[in-house]
Amino acid sequence: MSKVSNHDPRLAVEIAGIHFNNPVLGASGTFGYGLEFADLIDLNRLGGFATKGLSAKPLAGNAPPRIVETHGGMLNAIGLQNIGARAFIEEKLPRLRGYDTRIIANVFGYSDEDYIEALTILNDGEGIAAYELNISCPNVKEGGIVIGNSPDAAARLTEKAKRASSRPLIVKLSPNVTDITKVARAIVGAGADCLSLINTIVGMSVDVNTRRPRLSYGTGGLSGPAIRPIAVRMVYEVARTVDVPLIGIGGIASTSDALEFIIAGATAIQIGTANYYDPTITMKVIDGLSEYCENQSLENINSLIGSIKAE
Amino acid sequence: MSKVSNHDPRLAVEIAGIHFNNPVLGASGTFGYGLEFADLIDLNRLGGFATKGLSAKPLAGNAPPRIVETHGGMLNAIGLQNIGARAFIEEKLPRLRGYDTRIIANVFGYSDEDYIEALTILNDGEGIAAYELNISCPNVKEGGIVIGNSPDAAARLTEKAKRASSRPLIVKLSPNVTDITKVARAIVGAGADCLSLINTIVGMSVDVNTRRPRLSYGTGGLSGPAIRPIAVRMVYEVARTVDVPLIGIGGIASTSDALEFIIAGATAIQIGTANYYDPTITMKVIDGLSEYCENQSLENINSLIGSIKAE
Amino acid sequence: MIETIATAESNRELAPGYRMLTINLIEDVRVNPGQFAMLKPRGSLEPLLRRALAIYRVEGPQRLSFLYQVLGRGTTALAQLREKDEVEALLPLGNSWSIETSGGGGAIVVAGGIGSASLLMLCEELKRLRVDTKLLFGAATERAAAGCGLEDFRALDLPSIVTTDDGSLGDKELVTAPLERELREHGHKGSTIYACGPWPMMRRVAEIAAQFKTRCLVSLEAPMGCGFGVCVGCVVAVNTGGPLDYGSYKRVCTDGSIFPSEAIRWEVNAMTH
Amino acid sequence: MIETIATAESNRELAPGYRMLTINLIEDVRVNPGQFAMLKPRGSLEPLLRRALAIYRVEGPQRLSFLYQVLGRGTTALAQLREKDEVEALLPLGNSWSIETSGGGGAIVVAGGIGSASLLMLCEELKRLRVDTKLLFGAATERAAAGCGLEDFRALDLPSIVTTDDGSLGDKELVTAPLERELREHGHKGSTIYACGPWPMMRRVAEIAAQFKTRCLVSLEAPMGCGFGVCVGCVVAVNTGGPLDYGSYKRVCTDGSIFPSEAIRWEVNAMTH
Ligand SMILES: Cc1cc2nc3c(=O)[nH]c(=O)nc-3n(C[C@H](O)[C@H](O)[C@H](O)COP(=O)(O)OP(=O)(O)OC[C@H]3O[C@@H](n4cnc5c(N)ncnc54)[C@H](O)[C@@H]3O)c2cc1C
Ligand SMILES: Cc1cc2nc3c(=O)[nH]c(=O)nc-3n(C[C@H](O)[C@H](O)[C@H](O)COP(=O)(O)OP(=O)(O)OC[C@H]3O[C@@H](n4cnc5c(N)ncnc54)[C@H](O)[C@@H]3O)c2cc1C
Ligand SMILES: Cc1cc2nc3c(=O)[nH]c(=O)nc-3n(C[C@H](O)[C@H](O)[C@H](O)COP(=O)(O)O)c2cc1C
Ligand SMILES: Cc1cc2nc3c(=O)[nH]c(=O)nc-3n(C[C@H](O)[C@H](O)[C@H](O)COP(=O)(O)O)c2cc1C
Ligand code: FES
Ligand code: FES
Repeated sequence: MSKVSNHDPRLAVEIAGIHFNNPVLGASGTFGYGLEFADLIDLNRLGGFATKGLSAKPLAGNAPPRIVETHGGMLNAIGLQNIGARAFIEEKLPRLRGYDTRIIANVFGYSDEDYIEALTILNDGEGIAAYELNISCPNVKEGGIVIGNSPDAAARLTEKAKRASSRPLIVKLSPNVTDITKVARAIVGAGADCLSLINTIVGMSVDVNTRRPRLSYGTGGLSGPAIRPIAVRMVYEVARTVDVPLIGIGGIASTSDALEFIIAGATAIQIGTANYYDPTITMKVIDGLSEYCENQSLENINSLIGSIKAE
Repeated sequence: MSKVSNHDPRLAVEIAGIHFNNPVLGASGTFGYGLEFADLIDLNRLGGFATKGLSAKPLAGNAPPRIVETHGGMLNAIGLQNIGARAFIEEKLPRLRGYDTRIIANVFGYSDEDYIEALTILNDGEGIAAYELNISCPNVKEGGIVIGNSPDAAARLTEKAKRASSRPLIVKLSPNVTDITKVARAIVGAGADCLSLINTIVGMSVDVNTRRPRLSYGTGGLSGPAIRPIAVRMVYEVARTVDVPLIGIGGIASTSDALEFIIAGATAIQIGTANYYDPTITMKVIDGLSEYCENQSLENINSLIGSIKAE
Repeated sequence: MIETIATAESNRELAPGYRMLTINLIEDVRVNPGQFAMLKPRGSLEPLLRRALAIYRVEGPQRLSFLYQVLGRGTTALAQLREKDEVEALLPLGNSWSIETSGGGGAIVVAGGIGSASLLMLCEELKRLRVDTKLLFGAATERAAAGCGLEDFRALDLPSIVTTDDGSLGDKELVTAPLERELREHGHKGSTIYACGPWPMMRRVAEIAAQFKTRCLVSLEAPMGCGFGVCVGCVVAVNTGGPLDYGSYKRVCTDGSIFPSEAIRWEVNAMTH
Repeated sequence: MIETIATAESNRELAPGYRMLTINLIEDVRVNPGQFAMLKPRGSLEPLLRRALAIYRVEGPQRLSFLYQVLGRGTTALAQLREKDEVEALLPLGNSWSIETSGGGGAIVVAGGIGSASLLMLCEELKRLRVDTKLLFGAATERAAAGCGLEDFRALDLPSIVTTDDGSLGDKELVTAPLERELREHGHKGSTIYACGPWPMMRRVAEIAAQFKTRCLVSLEAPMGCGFGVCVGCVVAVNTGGPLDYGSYKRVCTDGSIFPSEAIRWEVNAMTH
C-alpha cells in the first residue's frame, strides 16, 4: 500500500485538471472495484481505473449465462450487478485511498433521476477523481431506449449530471450509432469535461443445438480485440469533432494497441477485456509506452496525442 | 462445366421466386466474378454467389495498401475496383451460364442515376438471377453520405431501382446505423424483395511507427469472424421486423456459424472473408448443413429459418 | 494467488479425448483440495480467455498436474502444449472442500465424468484424516473412466462403486443411483456428500441430499471470464437469505467453486449444456 | 493451382529469425521459378489470413521448401510448425521469371534480404540454361545472409558479390551499389536484371535499370488477402498504357508477382514499410 513508486514523467497526462501518472487505466466492469487487482499488480503504478458501474441502489444483475466467448472477443450481459454507490464509499473507498492511482466512479441508472441520485451519494466519497457516466450499457431492459444512442437524451442527462456532480464529468459514448460525432458534439455542448469511448457493441450468439441465444439475456455487449478497429475509427472521428480530451477504449491488449488510440486522438486509454486473460496487462502497457518514448526519443507522450497523419 | 451434381433436396430454399439448390452463397467482393473459383470448388454445387460490385462504368479503385489484417478479421478499402456492368455481361456471363448456380449481380453507384444506369445495362444480361444493391459501401469518398445509413435515401433509391430492374431486388444493409430495423422497414416499404445483411463495419488501423492509417484510404470496412456476433444480432432484429426473406452475412466460417444466422432468421447466407483463407469453405458448409439435417432429423432446412427460441 | 508463466513438463493422453497436463512453476504454491487454476498456452490468441481447470494433484511445491477433457476451443488449445511450452497461469483460485470431521460422520464422494479432477486431492485428504469414505465414480464408458483418472483413485484404495452409462465398466446406471441406495440402505448419518460433475448430476445429488437430510457440498462450473472475481460473469443463482446468507447471484470463481448444495437455485441453469 | 493439406517435414532455423520449412504434398505439382504459395498452419485462427511465401526450392514432385523471415503474426504462426504438423496450402501461384536468352545478353540477379527466397530457382534455371549470370546478394548482416540462404546460392557457384549493411560480410554497402558499378563498368548490353527485395531497394534497382536502359524484372510484395485474384487487395499502381498495356492497378498475386520494372508506379507505395 506504499505510495512510493517510480513514475516515468514522460507518461504523465492531464484530463480536466486531474493528473494521471500515466495514460493507462482499467476499464469499467473489467477492473472490479480495483482492490481485486491489489495482489496482481502494483496499483500505485496504474494511471487509474473506472469502477464497475455504480447505481444508487445495489443491483443483482442478469441470470446466467452472462458471458460467451466469440472470435477475438466476448459477449457479456452482466446486467450491471454492483454493490451500490453507498457500499462503494463505505467498503471500498477507504482501502482504495491508500493507493496512488486515480479512481473514476463509473455511474449508471435507469433514468435521469437514478443517475443524479447515484452522483449525489458519490459526491460524499472522498478520493474519487472523476465520474464516468455510462449512458450506453446495452444490457439492461428497463428504460426502453439507450440514452447514449440519442443526442438529445444524452445532452439532457449530461447537463443534469454536470450540475449534480462535484467532480469532473466524463461521459462514455455508445458505439451503436450511425454518427458518433453527433452524439459527441451534443454531450460536449451540454458540459461534459471529457468523453470516453467506446462501450461494447450489441451482439448475439446462438447455440445451434438448443436454438437458444447463448446468453440468458438474449443479446450482449461485444468487447475485446475484435472491436478495436471500430473503436480506433470512432476515436479518430470524435477527436476531429470536439475539443475535450478523450479516453480511448476498445480491444486494447498491447502497447501498440494503446498507441493506435493515442495517435488517433486519445489522451488516455482504458484496458478492458484483456485484464481478464492477462491480469498484468496494464503494467506491461505502461512499460511498453516508456520503451516507445525511449525508442522514438519522445520527451512527452502528450506530443503523440492526435498526431495521426491523415487528410 | 457439367451441370450434373447431386443436390441434397433438404437444403433447397427459395427467395423471391428464385430457387437455390442450397442456402450457401459467396459474398460480393470476396467471390470475384465466380470464375476464379472454378478450379477450386465445384461451382455447380454452390447455392449461388454475388458478383463483385458492378458499376455502370469500370472503376479503378483506391490506391494501395487496400487491406490490413486485424484480430479475427480484416479491414478493406478496395474502392470497388470492377470491370463494369457491360464487360461483366460480355466477358463473364457467357462462361458463368454454364454452371448450375444462381448469379446475383451486386450493383453499385455514386448516385441514384449511377445505380439505374448499371441496372439498365445488366437487364440485358442473360443468366442473372437477381440484383443485390450495395447501398452501404463505406470505402468510396464521392457521394458524401452513405445512402444505406439513411432510411429516406435508402427507400428512395430502392423505389427507383425496383422500377428500373427486370429482376428480383435484394438490398444490402449497412450495419453502421443506430437502428437497423428502421432502415430495413423503409427499404421493404419501398419494394425490396429481400434484404441481405450485413456489409462491413467502418474501422481503422494505425501504424504506430509511421503514425499513418494502415490503409491508404484512411478508414476501411471490417469483415470476418470478429463481426459475426454483431451480424447475428442484426439479422435477428430485422427478422422480427420485416416479412421479406433475409440473407445473413458476416464472419461466417463454419457450418455452425451459418446455422446461427439461419436460426436467427436468414433464409440463405453469404460467406465472405473466409473464402480468402479457406477457398473451399462454401463446399464444407454445404456438406455440414446436410450433416446437421441428418443429425437433427430435419426434413427440410426451411423449418430452421427463424426458429430461435427467445422472448 | 500468483500470476505466472509456467512450463509444461508433459501433456499426455490418458484415453481418447482425456489428457493430463503437468506444469512446473518458478515459485512454491500451497494448494487446498478443490482449488483451480486459469490456464492457457502462452501468447495464444484464439481463444482469448483462459480456461479453468481443477488442480488435480500437487506433485511437488512447484509442480502441479491437471486432468482435462478436450471439448472445445480452450481445451483444444491446451491439448497442443508440448514439453517445455509455456503456459500462462493464475493459481490457486477459489475456495476448497471443507472437511467436516467433528460430527464423526463419514464422507461420500460423488465424481461424475471429468468432475473427478476436482476430487482426487479431496480423497487423498479424507484418507489422510482417516475419514470413513465411500467413492462413487461415474463415467460415460470404461475408456472415459480411465480418462477421468480412475486408476489414481483406485490407488487410494477407498471403498468405491463405479458406474458407466453404457455398462462397459461397473454397473450400468447413473452415479446418482448408488448414492441414493447408499443413503437409503446405510443411512450415513452425519456424513457429508462431496460432489463434482455435470450440472444435471449435481442437481440430482442435491435433491437426494435434501431428501435424506445429508450435508452436501458441490463444486460448480460456469463459463469464466477472469477467474479472480472481477468480471462477474461466472455467477450462479443462489437462495437469498439461504446458507451463508447469500444474495441473488454468487461468483463461482471467488465465492465458490464449492457451495453447499442447498444454497443453489438449481432451476436457474448456470450452463447451457 | 491446388488447394491442399500438406504435411510439414521440417522447419529449422537457419539463423536467428530465419527459417526453412519443408512440406510434403499428396499430389505432384509443377512449379516455375518465382512462383509462390499461400500457407498457414492447419486450423490456426490467429492470424486468419494465409501468408505468401515464394517457393524456394522443389525438392521433389511432392516436396517443396520455403525460406522465410519471422517478422509478424503470420510468420510467427508458421514458425511454430513441427514435424508432421499440417499446413493449409494453395499453390503454385503467380507468374514466373521469364528468362530472355535470345538476345544473348546475360543475367544480373539482385537479391535483397529474404527476397532471395524467390531467386534460388531462377539462379538454378539460369545456370541450367548456361546464361551468363552475376549474382548480387545483399543482406543486413552476415547472420541474415546465412538466413537468406547464402550457402545454397554459393553452391551454384555463380560469379557473385555479397554486401551487408554492417560490413560483417562482403562489402559494406547497399546491394544496389554493385549493381550500378556493374552496369557502369561492364555495360552488360542485352542483359536482364532480376530483382527481389524490399520496396526501396527495388525502386532503386528500377531507377538504375532505366538509367542504363537495361531490361528489368521485379518480384513484388503486397499484403495479400487471398493469393488467387478475388480480393483485389494486393494491387500495385502501374503505368496506364505502359508495358503490357496495364490499367491503373494490377494484382500482385495473379497479374504478378513479377512485373517489368518500368510498369510500376514506384512513387505509389504498395507497402507501408
Ligand atoms: C472451477 C472449474 C474447474 C474446472 N475444472 C476442470 C477440469 O479439471 N477438467 C476439465 O476438463 N474441465 C474443467 N472445467 C471446465 C473447463 O474450464 C471448460 O469449461 C471446459 O473444458 C470447456 O472448455 P472448452 O474450451 O473446451 O470449450 P469451449 O470452447 O468453451 O466450448 C466449446 C463447446 O463445448 C461446449 N462445452 C463447454 N463446456 C462444456 C462442458 N463442461 N460440458 C459439455 N460441453 C461443454 C460448449 O457449449 C461449446 O459448444 C472446470 C471449470 C470450472 C469453472
Ligand atoms: C508473392 C510474395 C512472396 C513472398 N515470399 C516470401 C518469402 O519467400 N519469404 C518471406 O519471408 N516472406 C515472403 N513474403 C512476405 C510474407 O508473405 C509476409 O508478408 C511477411 O512475412 C510478413 O508477414 P507476417 O505475418 O510475418 O507479418 P504481419 O503480421 O503481416 O505484419 C507484422 C508486422 O510486420 C511488418 N511487416 C510485414 N511485412 C513486412 C516486410 N516484408 N518487411 C518488414 N516488415 C514487415 C508489418 O508492418 C507489421 O508491423 C512474400 C510476400 C509475397 C506477396
Ligand atoms: C463483463 C463486462 C462488464 C462491463 N461493465 C461495464 C460497466 O459496468 N460500465 C461501463 O461503462 N462499461 C462496462 N463495460 C465496458 C468496458 O468498460 C469497455 O468499454 C468495453 O469492454 C470495451 O473495451 P474492451 O474491448 O477493452 O473490453 C463492461 C465490459 C465487460 C466486458
Ligand atoms: C475485400 C472485400 C470487398 C468487398 N466488396 C464488396 C462489394 O463490392 N459489394 C458489396 O456489397 N460488399 C462487398 N464486401 C462485403 C462482403 O460482401 C460482406 O458483406 C462482408 O465482408 C461481411 O461478410 P464476411 O465477414 O463474411 O466477409 C466486400 C468485403 C471484402 C472483405
Ligand atoms: S470468472 Fe470473472 S468473476 Fe468469476
Ligand atoms: S491477394 Fe487477393 S487479389 Fe491478390
